[in-house]
Amino acid sequence: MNGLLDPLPWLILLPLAWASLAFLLGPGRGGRLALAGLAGQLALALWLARRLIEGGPVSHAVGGWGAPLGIDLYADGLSAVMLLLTQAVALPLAFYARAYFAQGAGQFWPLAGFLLAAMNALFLAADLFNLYVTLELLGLAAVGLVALGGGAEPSRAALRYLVVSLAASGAYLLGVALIYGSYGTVAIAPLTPLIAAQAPLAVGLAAGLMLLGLVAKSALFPFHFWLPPAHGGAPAPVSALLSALVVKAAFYLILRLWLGPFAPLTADWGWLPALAGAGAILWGSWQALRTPRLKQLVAWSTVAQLGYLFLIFPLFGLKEPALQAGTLQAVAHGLAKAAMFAAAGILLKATGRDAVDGLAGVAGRLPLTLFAFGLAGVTLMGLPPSAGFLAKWLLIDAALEQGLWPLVAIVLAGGLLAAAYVFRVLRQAFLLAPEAQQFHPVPRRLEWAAFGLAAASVLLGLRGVELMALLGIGVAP
Amino acid sequence: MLEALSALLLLAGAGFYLAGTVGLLRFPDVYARLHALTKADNLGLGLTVLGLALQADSLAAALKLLLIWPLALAASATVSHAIARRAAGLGLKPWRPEEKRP
Amino acid sequence: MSAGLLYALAGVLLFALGLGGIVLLRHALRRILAFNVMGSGAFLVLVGLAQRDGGADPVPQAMVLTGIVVAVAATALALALLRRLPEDRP
Amino acid sequence: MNLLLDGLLVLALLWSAWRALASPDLARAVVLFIVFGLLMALAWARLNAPDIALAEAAIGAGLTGALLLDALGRLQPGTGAPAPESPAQPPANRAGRRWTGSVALVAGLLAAALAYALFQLPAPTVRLPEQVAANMAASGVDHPVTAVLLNFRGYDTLLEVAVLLIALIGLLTLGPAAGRPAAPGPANPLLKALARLLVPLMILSAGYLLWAGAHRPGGAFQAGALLAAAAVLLHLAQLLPAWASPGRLLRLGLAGGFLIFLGVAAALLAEGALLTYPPAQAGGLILLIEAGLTVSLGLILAGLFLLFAGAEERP
Repeated sequence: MNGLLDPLPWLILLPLAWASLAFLLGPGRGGRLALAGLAGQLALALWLARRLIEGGPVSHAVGGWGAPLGIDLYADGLSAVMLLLTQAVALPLAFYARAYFAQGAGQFWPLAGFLLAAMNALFLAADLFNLYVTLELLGLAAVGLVALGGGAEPSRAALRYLVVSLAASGAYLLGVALIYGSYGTVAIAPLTPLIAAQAPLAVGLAAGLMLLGLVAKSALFPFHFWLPPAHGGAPAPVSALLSALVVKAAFYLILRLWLGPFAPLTADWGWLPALAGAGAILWGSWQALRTPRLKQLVAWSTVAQLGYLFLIFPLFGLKEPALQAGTLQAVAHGLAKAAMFAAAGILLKATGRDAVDGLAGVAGRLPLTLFAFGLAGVTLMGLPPSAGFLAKWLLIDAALEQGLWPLVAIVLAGGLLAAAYVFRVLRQAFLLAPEAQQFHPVPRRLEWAAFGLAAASVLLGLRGVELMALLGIGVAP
Repeated sequence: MLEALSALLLLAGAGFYLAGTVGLLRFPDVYARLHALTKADNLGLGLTVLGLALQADSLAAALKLLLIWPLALAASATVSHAIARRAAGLGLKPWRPEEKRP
Repeated sequence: MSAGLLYALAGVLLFALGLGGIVLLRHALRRILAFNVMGSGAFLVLVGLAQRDGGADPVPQAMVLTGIVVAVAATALALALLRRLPEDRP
Repeated sequence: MNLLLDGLLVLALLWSAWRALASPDLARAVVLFIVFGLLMALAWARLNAPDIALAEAAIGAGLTGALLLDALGRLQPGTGAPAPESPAQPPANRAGRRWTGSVALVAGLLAAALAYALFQLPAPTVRLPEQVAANMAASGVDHPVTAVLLNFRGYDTLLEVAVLLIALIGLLTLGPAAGRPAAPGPANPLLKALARLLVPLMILSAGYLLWAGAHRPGGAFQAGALLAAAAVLLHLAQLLPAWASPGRLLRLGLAGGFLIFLGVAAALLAEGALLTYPPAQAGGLILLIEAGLTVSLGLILAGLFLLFAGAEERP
């Protein structure tokens, strides 16, 4: 297959190209370039998905050298689904951002471009050290985006996020060093057969360090403290990108390592992430109920919803359904959270205040935005027909099959708590607006972008079958 | 013969480094310490580089080694001047024998 | 006990020192120093382990070269963010 | 005898790292960190990794040290008075001490477990150095580290340059700081003379390092770091003003190296896969990429220090 017609390299080169060209054009410019690039990337992701359905997993040896010496790119069902999620969320958010940053986006477009390039590179990478470099690119771009708002508080949140991200990358890097020291290679394909259940202690420690670093990057419960200030304080398009996509990259990597090279080591450790996930759901929802600020509420909702992703780890006795549940939850949350942050951004722009109790009377003024917020809430709560419902249904089904009752209780409790904090916002919105409250006009395109994402998260529930078919490729049952 | 000369030079260089370090630790104020550092250490460096140049395997390598010395001399002279100028700017008076030790 | 293994041990100790430093130290500049020490430790383990039975291995050396450049990029961004914090509570 | 020297170096490394993190005075901590960086360069030399020793000395100790000293200068106005004692020691109260003790214990246990694990390691099954040596002929360069960096794992390097560029873009996002304007003070005449003397030599040796990278330790990163050092020296001697937000030409310079690398990578797709150098032109293409990278890395690394480094105006 001639390299020029292979979607894998272009999914990485295209965003890198339009990001650096956007930088060349100067601050604030590059919006149209980004839209064109993202449309191309969505087409490439769809093309890749079709090729996977026809021909099974695809790999691409960079430099033509092959795995242990060179670096390979590899795409199977899981990476194709995550690539589709990334491009499908990024395109509407690009429309949203062009309208949101009316006066000037500063360096938003180059930062967002490199962030998306890093995510595509991460979903296609099949080399542990290469993953380290993509994680760093992702981390620095995300920190740059968090600090986009300027001012002391976002800078403090960005610095804390950077320090946590660097410490996590350091732990990950030490794991890679130990793996290279033990086996002489860092390519995932040749490594997987080498790592046996009774691997040397160093390999066990390496797996622990790498997974711990990635858990810190995905803001799972004990390591969630950096997420609310970072995602809550950033401009709306940035928070949407971070909450919907960036934390999913770390989760994808944990899944890839847990089921791939470290499968023999992590066989009976599934309860640990599930415990942390349950903690995340309860603590995140509790904080979401108490925080007075709207974007903090949505950020704490991210912490809670991330917990669901980690509930699937004890269910890997049956790999297929657990993987489907986790991935569908990731996709549903990605779409819904992007819509929710977009809607929150509009509400904040309109009322001028980032406060839940400042939303009185919004229902009358911004019906489409509130409807989008509500639809996203439907997915987070897991009500039919949304994709969130489908994901939770698969999770409960897999848990019942393997007799893990507590998981079912946690999933249901999480759904109720999600309902509580979503209705907290909706109730406030339907109150009568005080006279003094005046609303700033908000461009319609913002509302349509938010609504599009929310509708997608609900309609996806109806079209889940194709997603499951795509996901099954290349993943042994 | 060459090895003996080179070893001798290296030992002498080490001796000067030792003197410079003792000076750094024992001298009372910043100006005196600068003297110790720039004079003794640079001479130590010169002897060390000369000793190593004798053992270098090619003339080019020896010349590159010898290039280190003037560069280090220029850098340390400028840096010590900058430090002394800064110290004077902050009002640090040079040490007088009749004062009690700081 | 080859030289490579000795440096790998030093790397492990530096990594633990740096990790402890990141968690314990409160001043942001000190945390940046701790991160750099931790990174250097991880690099030492990477090259030290790969060369524990003699022989220079160019692959981890190229990786460490990449890592050093990434570390300076991260440090520069962290220091720029540090400049934006109010001086009273860095 | 060798192990004695390495042992001493390792002890010095650990001591300087420990003092750098635990010393009460911030200025002393930064200076000790620079000492640690230089000792690391020695350690890389002892591990016969000259490329890394060059990079560690130029970037790890040199540029990072300059950035840290610059940041230190902003934290305390240039009175030269000892920095306000920000206590590095753990807080006096019992809870604080217990927390510090437990973290130290965990870190110690981790170090002990890792150290113990290092001794249990079997010989690695995959031997990459032999594979690198076997494929050196087709890599287009003679120096193994440059071959791995630009050819075998060239994709890592492509992303790494993107990381450096994104760090600079992050710096631009933050814009001028509201910190106290750095006190410029009268220019030091001796420093001006030194700068005029050294900078041409630095540019010449940067070119040498770039050229030597093909067959001896050296390459784009070390050469770029040297160019950045020259720019920093010029700025300190007040011969080069701080950069405001970059104009069109400077932006082209900053992103140029990366765009060249990206363009070559895309063009080479026609050869069958990303970054597949045809063996005949591999050497030439790698030199083209390295030359572009040297200029861009020099500008980016200099930019990390020079951007908004002058007297900041109040926002």
